[in-house]
Formats: sequence, C-alpha cells, structure tokens
Amino acid sequence: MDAQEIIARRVAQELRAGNLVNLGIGIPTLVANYVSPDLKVFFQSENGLIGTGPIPEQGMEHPLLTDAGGRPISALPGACTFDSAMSFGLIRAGHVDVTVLGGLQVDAHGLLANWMIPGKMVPGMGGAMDLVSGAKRVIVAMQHAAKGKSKIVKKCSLPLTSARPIDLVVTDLAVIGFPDGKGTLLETAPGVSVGEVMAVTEAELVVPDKVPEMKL
Amino acid sequence: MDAQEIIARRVAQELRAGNLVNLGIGIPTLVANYVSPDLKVFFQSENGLIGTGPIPEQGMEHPLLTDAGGRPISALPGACTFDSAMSFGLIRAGHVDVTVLGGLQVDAHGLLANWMIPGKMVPGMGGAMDLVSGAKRVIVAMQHAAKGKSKIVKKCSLPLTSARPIDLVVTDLAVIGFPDGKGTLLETAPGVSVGEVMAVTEAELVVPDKVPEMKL
Amino acid sequence: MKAVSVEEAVAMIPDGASVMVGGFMGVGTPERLLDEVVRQKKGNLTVICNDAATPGKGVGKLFDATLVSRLTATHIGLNPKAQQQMLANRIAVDLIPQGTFAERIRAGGCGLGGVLTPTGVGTLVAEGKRQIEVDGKPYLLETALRAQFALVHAFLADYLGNLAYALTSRNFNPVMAMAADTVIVTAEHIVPVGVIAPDHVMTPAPLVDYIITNSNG
Amino acid sequence: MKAVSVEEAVAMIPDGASVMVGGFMGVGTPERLLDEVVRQKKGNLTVICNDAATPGKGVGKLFDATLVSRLTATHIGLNPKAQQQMLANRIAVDLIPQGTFAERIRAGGCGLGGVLTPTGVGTLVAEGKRQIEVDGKPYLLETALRAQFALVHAFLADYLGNLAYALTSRNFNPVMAMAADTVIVTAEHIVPVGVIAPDHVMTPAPLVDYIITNSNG
Repeated sequence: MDAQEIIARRVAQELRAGNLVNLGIGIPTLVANYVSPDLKVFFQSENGLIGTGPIPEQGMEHPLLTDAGGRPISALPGACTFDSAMSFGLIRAGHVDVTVLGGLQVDAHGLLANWMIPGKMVPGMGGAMDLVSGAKRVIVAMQHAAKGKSKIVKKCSLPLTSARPIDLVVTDLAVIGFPDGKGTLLETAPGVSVGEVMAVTEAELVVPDKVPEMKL
Repeated sequence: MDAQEIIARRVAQELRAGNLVNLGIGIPTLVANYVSPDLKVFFQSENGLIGTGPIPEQGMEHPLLTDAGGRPISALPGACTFDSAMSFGLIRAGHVDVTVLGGLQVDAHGLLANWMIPGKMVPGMGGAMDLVSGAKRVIVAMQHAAKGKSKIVKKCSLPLTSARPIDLVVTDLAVIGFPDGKGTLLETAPGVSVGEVMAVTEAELVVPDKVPEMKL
Repeated sequence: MKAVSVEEAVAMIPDGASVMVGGFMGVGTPERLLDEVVRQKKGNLTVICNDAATPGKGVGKLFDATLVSRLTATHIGLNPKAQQQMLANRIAVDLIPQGTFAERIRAGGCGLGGVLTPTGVGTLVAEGKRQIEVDGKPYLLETALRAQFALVHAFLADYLGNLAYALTSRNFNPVMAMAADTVIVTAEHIVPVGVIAPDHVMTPAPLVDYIITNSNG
Repeated sequence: MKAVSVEEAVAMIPDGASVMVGGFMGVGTPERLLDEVVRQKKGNLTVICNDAATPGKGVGKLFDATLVSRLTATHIGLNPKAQQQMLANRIAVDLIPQGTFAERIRAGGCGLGGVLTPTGVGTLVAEGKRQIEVDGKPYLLETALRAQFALVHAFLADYLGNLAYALTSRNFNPVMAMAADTVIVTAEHIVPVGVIAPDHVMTPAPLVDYIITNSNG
C-alpha cells in the first residue's frame, strides 16, 4: 500500500453515516474511493453541488456539471445544486460535518498552514480558509514529511489558514489528534514504530503508553 | 371621485414601464387598479412573489399563493417566487424601484412616521422600515388630514420609520415633493386651491408661483 | 435524515425550548407539528416566527393555548390574543424589521456573526445596538439569530431530506432550516429520491434531521 | 429587460469599468460576452471573478488579451498568464477567501454594508480590517462589493428577464446579478414567458437589464 492509499483509507474511517463531507484536492480527493456507498455520506463540491458521484463515463460528461477544478463529475440520485453564497453558508456554519484538506504544516496545537509560501507565487486561498474556520470537523491528510523535513512542526513558520485548530492529522506514518489542545500521537501506520514516527516529527507530541497501529 | 381614488389614480401615474413596485396595505393596494397592464410593471409581494396578479376567481384560490396579508392572490405569467431573505435583499438594495406606503405623519423634510403610536398597541413594523430605507423611490399615499389634524407636520411627533426622507406624498388634496430637502407643493387636487391646501397643512411648504392641478 | 412520527418529533422538544417556525401569516407553517405541540402542551416556548398569524391558524394556535413566553417577530397586528398576552406582560415580545429578521436568521444559519443593515438607523430600532460606518454611511450591526429547533413546512420532501417549497409558502422556511440545532419537517408530499431535480432542491438533505411520515400536510 | 446584440451590449462597457463575471473555473461564464470584450479591446478593466480560469477559457481570455488591470478573486492558481501578469505588477490582485467573496457580493446586492465572518481572523487576511466581537467571539468586518457591470450566464432566460441556472454553472451568477448597476446576460436557451415555473426562477426578471439575443450560448 503506498503512502497516499494509507492516508486515504485511514481518513475514510473517520466518516460517519449521513455526514456532509467536503474533500480538498490532492490526497483528500482519494478518500471517496474508500467510503462504502452504504454509508450514505454526502459529498459536497464547493462550486455548488451536494451528491457528487464518480467521474462520468466517456461521452456522458456535461460541461455544466463539474467539480471545483472544472473537471466533469456526475451527480448521484438525490443530489442538489445551489449558488456559492449557499455553498459557503453550509461550510461556514458547520453544516459540513467533515472537511479533509491537504497541509503544508500543522503545529503542536493543531494550527494549520496550507495556503501560501512567502516569496513564492501566491495562488490564492480559494475555499480553504472558510473550510478550516467553519467545518464541524477538520481533518488534514498529508505526507508526514516533505524533502526530509517534518510537516508536523513546533510552530507554523508559514502563514496560518485559520486561528482555529484542526481536529485530526492523518499522515503516511501516523494519526495525530489534539485533545486539550495538545498534539497527541493516536496511531502509527502499519509496521512503523513510535520511535520512527517521533524521529521524523519536529513537534513534541504527547505519546500515550500504548499507541495502536492503524487498522486499514 | 372619492379621496382614495384620487390618491390611487395620482400615485399610479408615478409608475414607469418595467418598474418593480411594492404596494403597502390600505390605499397603496388600490394603486394597482389604475396601472395599465401594457406598462408591464412588476408588483412584488414581500412574502415572496414578483408578478402578483388580481384576486383569483372563486374556486381558483390556492392556499400556498397569497399576499402579505395571507389572502389568496394570483400570479401572472412570468411571475417568480423566492424566500424572505431574497425578498428583502431586493427591497433593501433598491432593486424595488418604487414602494407606496401609508403614513401617519410626514414632516417638512420628508421624514415619515407610520409604524407606531406611543401608548397604543404596537403591532410591529413588518417590512415598512426596510421599504423606506431601501426602495429606490418611496411614495406615501395617505389622507391629508385625520380627525381635522394635518398629517403633513412641521416635525414628526411619532417615532420615525426611517432616517431616510421619502420622495413624494400624494394626498386627497395635494402632491408634495422634497426638492433640496424642502417640502414643496407640487400639485393640488382637482377643484382645490393652494390656499385650501395650506389652510389644512401644519408644515410650512415651499409654494411655487404656479401650482398645477392633478391630471387624473 | 430520520423519518419519525409527529408524536416522536414533538416529544423531543423540551418545555422552554427556542423554536423557529416557518410561515408568513400561517402560509407555509407546519400545522401538524403545531397541533401536536399543543396536544403535548409544550410550554414556556421562545418562538421565532415572522408574525403571530391569526387565532386558530399557524403559530396562532400556540397563543390560543398560551404556550409562548417569548416571541421574536416582525408584527403581531392580526392576532388579538397575542396582543392581549403581550399587553398583560405574559409574553416578552421583540419586534424587529422584517428584512432584519430574515438576515439575522440567515446569518445564524450561514455562520456569520451578523450583518450591517441601513434599516433602523435613526429610529427606535437602533437603541442599544452598535452603529458602524462603512464608507461614511451608517449601519446597524444586527447579530445572528439561531434556535434549538426549526419547524419547517415543505411542499416536496424526498427520503434523503431534500426539500422544495411552493409559491409563497417558501418565505422563512429555507433560512430557518439552516439556523437551528434540530430541523423537523412536514411536507405536503414525500417523494422518492431523485424526483426533485437537483436544480429545484431549495433545502439540501443534510440540513434536515427529521421528516414526519405518519401523515402528510 | 431589453434584448440587444452582443456587440451593442459590450459597446456600453467603457474602458476602465469594473466588471463582475459569473463562473467557476470558466463553468457558467458568458463566453460570448467575453469574446466580444476581447474583440472590442475593452481595456484597463477591474475584474471581479472567483478565479482566473485557464488560458483560452472564461475570464482567462481577458488575461490572454491583457485587458485586466485589477482583479479581485479567490485563486488564480490554474492560469499561468494571470500569475505572470501579477508577478510583473501589470495586474493588482486582491485574493480573498471564497466564502467572503460570495458574501461581500451578496451584501452588495442585498443592500447590506457588510457582514461579520469568522473566516480570516488571526490570519494575513485580517490585516487592515476591523475586527468586531459578538458574544465574545471575534469576526472580521467584510464590506459590500459591487461593480458597474455584471456579466452573467444563465441556462434559461425568458423574454421578461427571468433566469434559471443549470447544475454547477449557477455558482456566483445569481449573487452578481444583484450586485451591479447594469446586468447583461447570455443564456443557453431563451424561452417564452411562463416556461420557467415561478418556483424555478433563480434570478427575478427585474434584476436583468440586457439579454443577448443574436446568438445563444
């Protein structure tokens, strides 16, 4: 199982029946592949749709039914559409139960940076700031480290996406939560020891006596 | 022609082709009777409809198609419905070109009081404050005097509906406008002299040399 | 969304609850839910509704049964019973402009802290409120309004919870369906999933907690 | 509403105008109007659009033709030309959160001075903005946004000006249709009055100033 699949499978386990879920681009998008249709999770696309379905078969695309990247998608039976003010009303007020987003850095208290790198081109925050400020539960799905540097940091050096801490980070090495605001190692990836996780983690984490392995 | 008909007929002349118009209860409601369908005026009912039509024939009423008083109305071809947030968005932002409302007092600068009498039961302002604050043009349609007392006053003794002055008052005796913020006698009712109007008007009005008679 | 009986739904509402009720002069009000609220004698309610309707109709029934202790509305002019109870100080009534009422509920349902409106500036409505200037123009800060329960009436509901409203019965129902912790819905017709076209859904399914299925209307 | 040709409509837009453009990654954008803006070389435009789309598509065409001098958007990540023009200081770009973008336009179209949003509190987005507390919670005051023109794309339009949008092409079109002095619309289909059911109209006719009739789409 590759790193992305580990992350996506583990995040999928966090979704509950009937949840309204918004998935960001990149690894988060893969999460939908591991959610059973029986769970009746609603996926929102912030460009104005609840009930997104799989990529349509060739020839069945429609230019007016797209995801937030402008790519053709399908709509499941019972889907609904709305304008952008409504879409972000749903997000900002916590009607969206779970959002899964990528991250650049998450700090020891759960603060997230994922929208800009000073000195580099700033593409814009899109919906990320609203999602992190407003969704009921925010899960960050990302690689544990990039270019050998921990993305779980003591304090974000990059600009924050929100002053509101996130709820959970799932990486290729670990699951980290923030009970009482303190970064806590909750699970390790299959075959990865606590020591191996901590060796590549900049932030100091609370490490319980027993840290279970992810069940994937 | 009775007082109400004079007022309603004269107000109707203020409506232009394609205007979006909101009529209050009482005399304002009668205005619709004197507007040619050729003018293609849109009437809004603030409970969520543009394109209100006449009272339906008996047996053709529907309980879910009503005016702001809860009475059955009809919808013209091309009518549309919306929720209350949209309805008052249309009103507050001046998308409603003209509102016609009743009044208790209008003062020499065009300030209106029409929603409460201290010491009496306060029924609530409903949509009146939004209409006076937001509609592009506010016309007050009312009797010139009540119980022998002028309703065109120096200064409103009753609580104001809005700090925004209205644009025009049409009474059974006169048409009064507010160029440069000064109450000005623009027209008199048929057969009524300027002196007769001023005799029953508490406010000091600017009276031009020539005051034409209403053409009804 | 869960399908429940009207008895079960109303049993969830405790005495003293805050309850938004859709409808405008009783049009678009979930009558069956209100009948059951009266039957179960849920008292001391904080009601948030555009108006007090008329005796025997819509929220008027709650005043008939003297179940209301606080009311936030835009007018009560056509319900003499509500007026009497207000004058006798048996109900605390907060009357606010209708556009402000709509925006405060929308803000509550959309995660906004409030909105700036020109309505009410320079009037009695401004008393006790923050006035804020933007580009030299004064506005009142009107804060978000939410409730524990929203009682909503739709024309069509599907078995996921998607709702569509008909004509002037839409009014405050969609904004209230976003602004309460628990949303309970009656519908004129409950239809299979997919019958309401995606573009015609006015309240998305995930907003709805309970739909009453033991009797339509 | 007045029916005009696309040439007449675009001729009304002066150089230097502020223009809202509907669409999300070019979906729901009035392409015919943008093609004509390019053909008539309307320059120095202030564009308000969710994103910069991609080269050759949607507002991307305006960057291809270097007609934009200011841009308010939520992201421009998929248009290298817009990025290059920003880095070369040929465009002043104001990037704001997408929910805030939607609410600021809605506020402009609904007569509100602004809204209080939690989004952006404690981030770079808060710089230079008023922070206001409601019930102890901090919010940013985000002010209303309007433009001289809104270029809107609908699925259905009738000859009065009523509009309905399809699927994800709705996005910012309805809020922009309320927030500009002059609203110009292209539609996939223009239909007789009455064909769009009252409950399915998403933009009421009186909001629309011009509909392009010389070619659909």
